[in-house]
Amino acid sequence: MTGVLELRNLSVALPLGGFFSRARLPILLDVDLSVARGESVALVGESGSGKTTLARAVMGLQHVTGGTVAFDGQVVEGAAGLARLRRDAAMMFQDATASLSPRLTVGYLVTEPFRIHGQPLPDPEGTARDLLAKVGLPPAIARRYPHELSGGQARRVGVARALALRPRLVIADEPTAGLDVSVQAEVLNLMSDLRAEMGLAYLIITHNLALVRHVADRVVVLYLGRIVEEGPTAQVFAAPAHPYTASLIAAEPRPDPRQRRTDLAIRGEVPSILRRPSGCEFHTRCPVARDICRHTAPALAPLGAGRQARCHFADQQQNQQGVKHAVEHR
Amino acid sequence: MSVLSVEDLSVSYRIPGGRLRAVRDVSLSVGRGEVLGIMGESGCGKSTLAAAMIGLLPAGASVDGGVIRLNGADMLRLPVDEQRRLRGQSVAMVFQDPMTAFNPVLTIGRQLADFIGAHDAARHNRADIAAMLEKVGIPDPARCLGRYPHELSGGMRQRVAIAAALLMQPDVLIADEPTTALDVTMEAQIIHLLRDLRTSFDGAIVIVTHHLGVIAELCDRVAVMYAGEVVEEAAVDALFHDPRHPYTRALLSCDPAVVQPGIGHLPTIGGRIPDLSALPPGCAFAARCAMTDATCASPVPRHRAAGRSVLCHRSKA
Amino acid sequence: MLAYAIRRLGLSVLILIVVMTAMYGMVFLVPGDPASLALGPRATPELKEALRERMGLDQPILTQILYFFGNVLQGDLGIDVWSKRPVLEQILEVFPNTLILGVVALGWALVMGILLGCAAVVWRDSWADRLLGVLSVSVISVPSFVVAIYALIVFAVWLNWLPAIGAGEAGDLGSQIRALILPAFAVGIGWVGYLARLIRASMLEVMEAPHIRTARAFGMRERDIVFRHALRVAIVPTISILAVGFGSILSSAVFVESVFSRPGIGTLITGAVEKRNYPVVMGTVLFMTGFYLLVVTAADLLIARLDPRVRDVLRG
Amino acid sequence: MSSAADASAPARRGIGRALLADPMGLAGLVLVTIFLLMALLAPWIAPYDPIALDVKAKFQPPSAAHWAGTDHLGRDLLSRIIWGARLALGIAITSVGIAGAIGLVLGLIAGYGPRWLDSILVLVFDSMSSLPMIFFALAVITVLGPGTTTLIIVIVLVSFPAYARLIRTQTLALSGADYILAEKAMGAGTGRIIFRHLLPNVVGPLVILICMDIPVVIMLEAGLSYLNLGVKPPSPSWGNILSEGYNALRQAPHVVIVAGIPLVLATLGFTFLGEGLRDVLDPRGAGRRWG
Repeated sequence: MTGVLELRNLSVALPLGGFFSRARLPILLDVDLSVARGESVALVGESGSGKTTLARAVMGLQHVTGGTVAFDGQVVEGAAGLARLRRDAAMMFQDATASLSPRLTVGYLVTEPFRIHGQPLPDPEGTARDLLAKVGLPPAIARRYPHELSGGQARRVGVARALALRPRLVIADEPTAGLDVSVQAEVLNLMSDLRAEMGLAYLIITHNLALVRHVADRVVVLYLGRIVEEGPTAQVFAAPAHPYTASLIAAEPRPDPRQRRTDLAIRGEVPSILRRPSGCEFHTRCPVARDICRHTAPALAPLGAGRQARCHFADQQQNQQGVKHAVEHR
Repeated sequence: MSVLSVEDLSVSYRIPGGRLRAVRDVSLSVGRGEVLGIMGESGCGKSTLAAAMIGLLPAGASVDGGVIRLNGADMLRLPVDEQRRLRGQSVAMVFQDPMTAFNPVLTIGRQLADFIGAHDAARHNRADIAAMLEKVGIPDPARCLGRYPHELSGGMRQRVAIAAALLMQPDVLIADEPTTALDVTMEAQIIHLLRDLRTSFDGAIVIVTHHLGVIAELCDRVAVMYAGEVVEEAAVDALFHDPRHPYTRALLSCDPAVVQPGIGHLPTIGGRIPDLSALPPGCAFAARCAMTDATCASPVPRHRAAGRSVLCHRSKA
Repeated sequence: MLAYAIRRLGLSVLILIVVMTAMYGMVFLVPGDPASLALGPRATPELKEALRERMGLDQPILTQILYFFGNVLQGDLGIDVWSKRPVLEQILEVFPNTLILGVVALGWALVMGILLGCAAVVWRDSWADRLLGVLSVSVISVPSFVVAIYALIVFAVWLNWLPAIGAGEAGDLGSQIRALILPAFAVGIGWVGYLARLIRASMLEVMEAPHIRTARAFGMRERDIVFRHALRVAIVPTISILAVGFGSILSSAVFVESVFSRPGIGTLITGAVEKRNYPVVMGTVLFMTGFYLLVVTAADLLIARLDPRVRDVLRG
Repeated sequence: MSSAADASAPARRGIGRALLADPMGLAGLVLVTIFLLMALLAPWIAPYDPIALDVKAKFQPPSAAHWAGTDHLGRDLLSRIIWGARLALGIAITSVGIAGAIGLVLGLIAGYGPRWLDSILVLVFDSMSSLPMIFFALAVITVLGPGTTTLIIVIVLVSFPAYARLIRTQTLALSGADYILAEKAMGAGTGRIIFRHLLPNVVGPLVILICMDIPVVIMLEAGLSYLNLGVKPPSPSWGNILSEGYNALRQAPHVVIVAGIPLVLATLGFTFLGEGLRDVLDPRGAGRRWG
């Protein structure tokens, strides 16, 4: 089975500055990830995990230092490959307002994909109206400029533009960042409607776990640029195999005063990527770290049922319970 | 006995061609040892209310009426210099963005010393400051004092901000979106820290946020704001498990965190908040409310019952 | 820090070399050789040949450039073709006059500019603020040599309060100061307005920053906020502009020196340009560029000292 | 293509009106218009030939026949000033126009092109602007000899690095902006990104800078002419009039006084206009600036 998007050993490293220095700072390390047709995958991580870099690397906005990106079974290569990818896959940016060119009207902006890819556009006004209607915006919005839109409206324009050429994959970077709860629900509903209607695949990048539970079939957890856990959403949430995933889930404040946590889910901070910890990179914050974790790096190991985790003790069912216990009730 | 109380406070902003009524007839109070949450979506007036409580309304905003009492004294009618003296000493604030809340060219130690020095140069004691930093979980307090803000992480800076606010042992601590700019694991730590503080801090705490989870984790009592008004006020358990105002109910039901996964569509609230410079008569939520009827266009009564108030025609407290 | 200073100076030297090479190259790119241009059309071929040899023009261009730089490294900026005096000697003779003029002009502009800028912040949005605003913009745009001429007519010719020309008697400090007043006024006036604007703008920007709100929330006095917290942040951009601006102070000085017939770098170089005295022009340009780069580098280092963020970026 | 979808023109409605509402901008606009008219209509409105001698009528103070008096050769000063406007604005506009075009192209190349090219161009811009302007100008004049063409070359050389730097900085800042990334992610080509998305957002600041530079350039032209290193006499450059008047300062101060006025007003006019334009085009910082 080939997915609509297949990443193989994708690595990104940034030059460390300095005119003559060749040193590079690894941001993403050997990421393998696939998104099947019509599937919705969530990429989860805190700031500094490399999740936004991954999105940009997929769209060719970030120089890749290793590995491949394949779209629709074909490795993306050269200008033609990139153009095809950018036609059949679309991206929604975290800051929706800032991602709209400020001196152009919404009407122009939503029809721009047609112009870019030389697609026929006999009736730009009508097309703009249809696209806006699809995302629930009135036609009058077409004459507005980006700075005249509210956050929710800008988000919808972003969706309209992403869908203009009926893509097969949409990469959404924090699709609800900065939106109020009520507006957030509207955008998520819109995204799921469109997915059902057009058979879209989503790669949703977010730190919001509540959102993941609702929109993703599968979840991939990143820590310091490496995948630490991957699996079907329901299973991962029910029984996280990696202590980091468990910590993230436990850290999310619950909107129920009867379920207050009396303990601290996770201590310490994400280490700087300039000073990666030895061994398992999570050991500095891990509640169940042992000696082996400090000097031996675990590999991403399959756990069956489409699940993988990068932890020495992930496959020990007993231990998994132990992790969960340690995190929840210390 | 309440430490801080707000009575019938109204605040508006001057805008071209009129006034934007950001806070309307708000009455709230908070007592020692109590944590009050002020919850609402953007544009509901919660940040303006918080700014008014500490006497730092932005340019263009003015108090149209009402009283803010701090330990019984009417803050708004105090001379400017007296007001200033209360800030930091009696009422302290923690801001949303820890990245920009500190002066970039001065060390943490120098800034904290300046804050204390504004009130009482004698208490200007490095050891006390370090002790407070230690208390909020800063690993190497003495070293931290010599550092510049950009050398600390966001979580650390927010800890420093909390330490700074507590240094003068104020009667009220106001935290405006204290965790919004932080990652989940940092957010959990700050929530934990704030909750831990309740054991050693005997003042009142006011948490202003849009995040339902933060409210549920931290607060004793909650005021829900909509379009500048407090539409419902209740004890936290009652509010989350027995919400009475239609807006509160709608808001709670929209949060993806409470909705069971796999139900398909998330509930939403249709429509937008009304234009605050041209408010309709009657209920401001009527246009978006599922239970609206003809009475909603007339001035809304506030129903009160034990520990609870609801601003609605159709629901009782 | 030291590594940064060395890197910064290295770049300046590199720029200086690029500049000098380009200028040297330019002399040879234009039609007509420098010797005949300098001597005019009526010069005899023998005379031209003699001058060419003296200027080293008979050598290949690369040799000339290397030779030139070699001499510069030894502190030799060449010999004036006309007076046969070393160029450096002439420059050092008049440079103090220009330096004093520049420093005094900048000094009074700085004092007035900061005062007016802070005054405008304090009286923000009042009529005084507006008036200061219009005045600052006006004085920025008025050419310094026009100010110089008007000042000369009023104070030297009509009122006869101050000398019209020269730099004062050698050894007589009083006369030197009197001769300095009008030129320093003319050179500095534009900068008063410029600095007032700059200080006002950056102070207002800083005063809106969240960390100022924090300081207010902790009950700091407004006076302490302005002078202990805001000014430290606002002064940083001012320093870099001030250093770059020193170049335009020098430009004004060239014109103003000419108006007041004040011996200085300006009168030296304009005289040399008229006579196409290449060694003097090249030497002066090199000297002044080097001096200017020194000032800019010093300012950058100062900024790095004042702003810990810059310091860290540079260290990283 | 008048459809809403094609309304790609920026939101420029009311720039003119906003400028008129600002007293400083209005004053600038009026002054600049007057000087532009003087420059354009010089042959028709100048009462006398600006270079016609009348030695008998030399150094006449202002009178009904000669509103601004005459100079040491009996030439009518008003006519010389009007023709001087033509010279000053002609040189200023031509040279900053050329410099602006060069700066725009080089700045876009440096800001959007490959890194190595950027490094080279930045070194060039930095070297050129690291020279104190006047010394660089004098060096070029030494090489090329004084004259109008030299003057234009000098002004172009001293101004374009600043323009190019501005455009480069803007382009660089914008090329990391989300909307440019969004365009790239949609597959927009380099041409479309530069011309449709970058250019409209970078020219505004350039126009302002150029407008603010015109007074500097007018001053430079007048100053160099004053030093006899600019426009050659008998052309009626304001600088030449000043220089000739300076030689007879005690005898006939009216020459210098009169010749200074247009210089002051023209520089004021363009600066005010530039200030006004900046506040209108970039309203974010307007409250912080004076105006």
